Amino acid sequence: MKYAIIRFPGSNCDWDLFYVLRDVMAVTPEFVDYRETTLPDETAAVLVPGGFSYGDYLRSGAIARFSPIMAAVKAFADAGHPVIGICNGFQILTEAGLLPGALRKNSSLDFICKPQPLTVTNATTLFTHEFDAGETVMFPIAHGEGNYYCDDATLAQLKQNHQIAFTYQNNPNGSTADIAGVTNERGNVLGMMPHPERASEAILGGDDGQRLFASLIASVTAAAQ
Amino acid sequence: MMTELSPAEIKAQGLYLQWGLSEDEFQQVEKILGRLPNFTETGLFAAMWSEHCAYKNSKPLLKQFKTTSDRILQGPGEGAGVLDIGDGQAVVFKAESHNHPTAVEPYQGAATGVGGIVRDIFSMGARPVAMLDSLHFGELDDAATKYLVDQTIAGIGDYGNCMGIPTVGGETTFDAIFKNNTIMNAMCVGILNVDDQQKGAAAGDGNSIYYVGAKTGRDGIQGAIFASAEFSDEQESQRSAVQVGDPFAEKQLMEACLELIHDHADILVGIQDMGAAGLVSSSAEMGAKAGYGMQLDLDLVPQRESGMIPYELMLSESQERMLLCVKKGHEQEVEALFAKYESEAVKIGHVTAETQYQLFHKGQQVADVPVHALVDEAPVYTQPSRQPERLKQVTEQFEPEIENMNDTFIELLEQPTIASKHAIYERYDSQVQTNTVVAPGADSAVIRLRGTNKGLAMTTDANPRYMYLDPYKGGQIALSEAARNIVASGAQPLGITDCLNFGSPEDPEVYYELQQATKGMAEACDTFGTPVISGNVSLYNEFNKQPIYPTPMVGMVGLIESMDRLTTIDFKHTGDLIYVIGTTKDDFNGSEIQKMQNETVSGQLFDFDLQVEKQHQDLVSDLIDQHLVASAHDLAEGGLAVGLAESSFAGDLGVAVTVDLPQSWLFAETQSRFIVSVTPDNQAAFEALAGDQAQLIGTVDDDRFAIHTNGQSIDMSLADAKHSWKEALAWQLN
Amino acid sequence: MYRVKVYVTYKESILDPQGEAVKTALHRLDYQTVEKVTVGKYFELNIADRGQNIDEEVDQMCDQLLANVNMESYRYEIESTTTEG
Amino acid sequence: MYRVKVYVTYKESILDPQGEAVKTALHRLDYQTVEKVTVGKYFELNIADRGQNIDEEVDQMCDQLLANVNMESYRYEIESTTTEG
Ligand SMILES: Nc1ncnc2c1ncn2[C@@H]1O[C@H](COP(=O)(O)OP(=O)(O)O)[C@@H](O)[C@H]1O
Ligand SMILES: [Mg+2]
Repeated sequence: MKYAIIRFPGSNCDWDLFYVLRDVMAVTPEFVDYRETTLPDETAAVLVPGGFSYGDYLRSGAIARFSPIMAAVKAFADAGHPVIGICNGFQILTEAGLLPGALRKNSSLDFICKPQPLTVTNATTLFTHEFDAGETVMFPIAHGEGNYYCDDATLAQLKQNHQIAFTYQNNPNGSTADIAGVTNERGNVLGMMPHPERASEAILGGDDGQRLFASLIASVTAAAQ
Repeated sequence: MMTELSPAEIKAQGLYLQWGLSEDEFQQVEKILGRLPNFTETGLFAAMWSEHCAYKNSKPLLKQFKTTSDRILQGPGEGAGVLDIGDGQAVVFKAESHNHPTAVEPYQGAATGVGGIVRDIFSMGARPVAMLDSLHFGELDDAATKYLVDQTIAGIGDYGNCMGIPTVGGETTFDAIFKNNTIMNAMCVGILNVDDQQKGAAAGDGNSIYYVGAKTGRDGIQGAIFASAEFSDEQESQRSAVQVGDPFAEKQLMEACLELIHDHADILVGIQDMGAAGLVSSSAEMGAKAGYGMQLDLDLVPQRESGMIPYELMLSESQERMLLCVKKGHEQEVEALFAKYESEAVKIGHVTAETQYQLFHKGQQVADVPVHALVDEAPVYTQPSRQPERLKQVTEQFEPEIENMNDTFIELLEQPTIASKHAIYERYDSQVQTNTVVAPGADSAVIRLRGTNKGLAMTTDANPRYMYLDPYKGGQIALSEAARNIVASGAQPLGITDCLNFGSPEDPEVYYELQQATKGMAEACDTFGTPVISGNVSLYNEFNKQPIYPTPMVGMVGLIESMDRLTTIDFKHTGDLIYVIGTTKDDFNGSEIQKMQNETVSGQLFDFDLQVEKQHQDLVSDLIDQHLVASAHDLAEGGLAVGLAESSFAGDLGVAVTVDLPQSWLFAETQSRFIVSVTPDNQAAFEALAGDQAQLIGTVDDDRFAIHTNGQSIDMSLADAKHSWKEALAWQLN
Repeated sequence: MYRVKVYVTYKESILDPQGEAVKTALHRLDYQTVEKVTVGKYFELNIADRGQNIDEEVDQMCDQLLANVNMESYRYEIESTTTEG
Repeated sequence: MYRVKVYVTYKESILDPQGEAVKTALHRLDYQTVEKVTVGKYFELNIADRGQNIDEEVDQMCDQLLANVNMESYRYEIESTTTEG
C-alpha cells in the first residue's frame, strides 16, 4: 500500500509529510508529480501537502487545481478512497470543488504561525477515529489565507452531516464557525489548515498529529482486508 | 531611456563621478585600458569598484578577522562560507544587508534581501534550512515607522514562507537613530553534503555560460552604487527602480539548481548567484576566480523589457537569476532540467583562455577589458581616522531614578526592544521542514540535523547602543553575546558571519568606529575560536550626514554534538534553585534603562573582560555536559530582572529571589552573566563545579514573580508581568 | 485585439477584512469622510481577436480561474482595439 | 455622496509575478489568445460629500496609502450620487 503525496510547483511541506509517514508511521509514501495523469498502483490514500503552489499568486490553490493529476485525485475521491489536504492542500481541494467552502485571507491580514488548540469535533471519520470526541489537540498553523468561509446553508449542512472535523478553540483567523477542518459529505475527503505533520514528534513540541495518521492508516488497512 | 555618451563626452562631463568613480579611479581605468573607457565599460568599472562589490574601504579592516579553523571548507570569498560538521555534512551560512532598498520600499526591499541571501546559500550546493533576520528601526511613535515595520516583516515572511525555509530567529531593536536608515540584515543557513560543495568559477576554454532564472528588466540598476551612497532629503526622489521579488520563481530555480548540483555534478563547472551588480559581477567574478576570460552575447540575455542597452543589461539587479558554467557539449541536459522546473536556462556565452572580459551586443563589441582589472584591481583605501569627541569625555555612570520598582520593571518590560517579539516572528513560518526544535522566543534557535543526534544552534546579535559608546568593547560584546546565546542552548560555537552596518567611511569618525569595532570583534573571534566565514559590509548608512550608530551584526552558528545537551531558557519546576553566574555591578551606561529614562544613551561604556566571559561560558558548557542545569539563559538587555522574567514567562513559572544588591542593579547590564536553574538533587554537584562563580539567589515559584533587594522589591503576579511583556509590542505596532 | 478589464470583489454578504483595514487606515490619516471601502482584484488582459465569442471566453475565464464564485463576484469590460491580434 | 473607484497597477517596468502566473495558467487552460495579463488592485470607496475638493482628496489618498508610488501607478473615477453623505 502506498501513500501518494502530490507535489505541485511550490509545494513545500511535501518532505515533511514524507518523513512522518516513512520514519514515524512506518508506511510507504510516494511522491506523485502534478504532471502525472494517474496515481501509482496500490495507492491507498492521497495526501495534498502544504506550501505555496504557484506562489499562491492569484488565490491559494486556484492554479494548482487545474494540474493534470487532479482528475485522477478526483476520481480516487469519487471512488470513496481517502484524500487529505493540509493547508495549501486544503485550499487546493476547496478550489477543486472536492470540499465545500473557500479560504480567505486571515482576518488580521497577516500570516500566522503558532500552535493552536483544536477541538476534535468529529472523532468518527476515517482520519480522526483515534481521537476522542471533544478532545483538545495541539497542532500548529502556518498560513496567510486560512479564514474558512461558507454560506449559511452550507454551514447548516456541514453541521447536520457532521462534516466539521476540527474547530479552533481561539479562532486565529476569522474562520466561519471556528472551522479548522472539514470533510466532504461522504467523509472520505478531509481538508484542514493546521499541520498534523508538524505535531508528530515530541522533539518538535508535540505528537498529537500521529493519531491522525494512525487513524488514516488503520482505516485503509481495514478497508484492504 | 538612457543615451550612451561617447568616451570623450564621459570624460568631459565627468559622468563617472555620478556613478561613484572618483577622478583618480577613472584615471586608473584609463591607464589599465590604455584608452578611454566607453559608456558600458565605465559602467562596469563603476559597479565593480563600488564599495559594495570591491570592499575598497573595508578590506584592510576585514583582514583582522580570523578565517581559519580545522572545520573550514570554505572561508570568505564565495557565495557563503562552509564549515564541516561531521558525518559527511557541512553547514553553510552568510548574512547580507538590504538596508537601502528596505528604507525605500520596505516590503520589496526586505523580500528581495531574503531572496538574495538564499541564492548565496544554494549556489554553494546547500539546501537552505533556516533564516534569521536582524532589524533595527526608528521609534514606534509615528505611523510611517509602524508601516515600515509592518511591511518589512511582511516582506521577509512572504518570501521565506513561500520558499519553505523556516525563519527561526533574529532580533529587532528600536531607536530614533534608525528612523531614516532602517537596518535589515538577513542570514541564511544551509546544509550541504560535503561532496556537493560548489564554487563560483568559470574555467575551461569553450565551456558554456548559462543564464538561468528570471528575465532581466531595468530594476535595481545601479543598486550596488546606490548602496554605496548616503541618503538625504533631496535625494528622496532620485531612486532607481524598485526590485520586486518572486519567491515562487526562486523556489523553482532553487530546486532546479540543487538537482543539477546533486545529480549532474560532472557537467557543472561553477555556479554563482546574480546579486549586487547583477550580470557583470557574477560573470566577471566567476572568470577571474578561475583565471579565465569570457565572451558574452547580450542579445541572448532573456529580457523583460525592450530596448535595454548593454549598460542596463549588465547592471540590472533583477532578482531570481543565477549564472552557471557548464561543460561544453552538455547544453541540452541543462536546458531540459530547467525546463522541468519551468525555469529558463539560456546559453549566453562561453569561457575563453585569454583573460579578457568581452561583451557583444547587436553584432558590436561593447566591452573589452581585462577581467582581473574589474575584479581584483579596485583600489583599496585606508581612510583617515579620528576618535569621536564623545568617546574622549570622562563621565559618571548613569544612575536610574526609581520611585516604584514594580512600575519601573513593567515600564522596562514594555520597551519594544525588550518586549516579546511574537507579533513579529509569528508572521514567519518557523516550522516548515519539521526540524525546528527551539523556535523563536529563546536565546538561540535550534534545528535538529535529521538522521543524526545532532543539532545546530543559531543567533544574530548586535547592540548599537554599546557600539555607540565604545565601538571596540562593543565589538567584543556583540560576539560574546552571540556566543553566550549559543552556549546557553547547549551548543559549541562553530563560526560567524557578519554584516558591518556603518555610516560613511569617508567620515574619519565613522572610520574610527569601523576600525575599533572590527578590532574588538576580531579579538573576540580568537577568544571563542570562531572564524569569520562570510559576511557583508553596508556603509553609507547616513541621513542628512547623520550616521547610524555603528551596528555590526554577528550571526553565529553552533553545533550541538548530542541532542541530550539541548538546554532551553524556560524554568522547569517549582522549587528548582536559581543561580546567577557572574557578578553584577552598577553598569548602566548604554543600558536599556538609561535609554528608557533619558531617551538616549551616553557616557562611557562599562568594563568588559573577554577572559571572564570565556570562563563563564566554559563553566556553563561544563555544567550542561554534566546535565546539572534544568535551564540556562544569558543576561542581556534589561539585566537580571528581565532575564529572570524571560525564563519565568517561557516556563510559566514565577520566582522567589533575594539578592544582596541595590534595587536599581536589577537592571544593570553587566556582561558575562547567565541565570540557570538547578533541581535540588543536583545542588551539591552543581555547587562543587561552579564554585564561587555562581550564587544561589532563590527558587522557582508558582505564580508570583518576586525579587527582593536591599531596597524595594519587585513583587507581582506572574500573569500581570507576562501580559505587559507579551502584548506591549503588538499594541505599539498597531 | 481586445483589451479586457476584470473586477473581482467579495460578494456583498462577505466581510472584507482588507476593506475594513484600509478604511481604518484612511481614518487614521484623517480622511474621516470615507464611509466604506471594498478591496478587490483588478485584471487587465490583452486578448487576440481570433473571431471567438469574446464575451463567452472572458466569462469562462472568470468562472474557472479569475474568481472563486463561492465567495467572489466579477464583472468585466471588453474594448475592441484596432490593432489586429 | 461620492462613489469612487481606484485602480492600482504596477508601473510598466516593474516585474508583475502575479500577472505572469495568471497568464501561464490561462494558457494551460487553453486560452491561447491571452497575450498579456496585469494584476492590480481595485478599490471602491464611498465618500461623504462635505464640500471638499474631492479630486484632490482622492489623489492624496492614493499617493499616501492606496498605491505605492515607488512602483505602482493609479487612476480613479469619481461619481457623485444623489444620496447625501
Ligand atoms: N526579527 C525577528 N525575527 C525572528 N525572530 C526574532 C526577531 N526579533 C526577535 N526574535 C526572537 O525573539 C527572541 C528574543 O530576541 P532577543 O531579545 O534579541 O534575544 P537575546 O537578547 O537573547 O539575543 C529570540 O528568540 C529571537 O530569535
Ligand atoms: Mg539571549
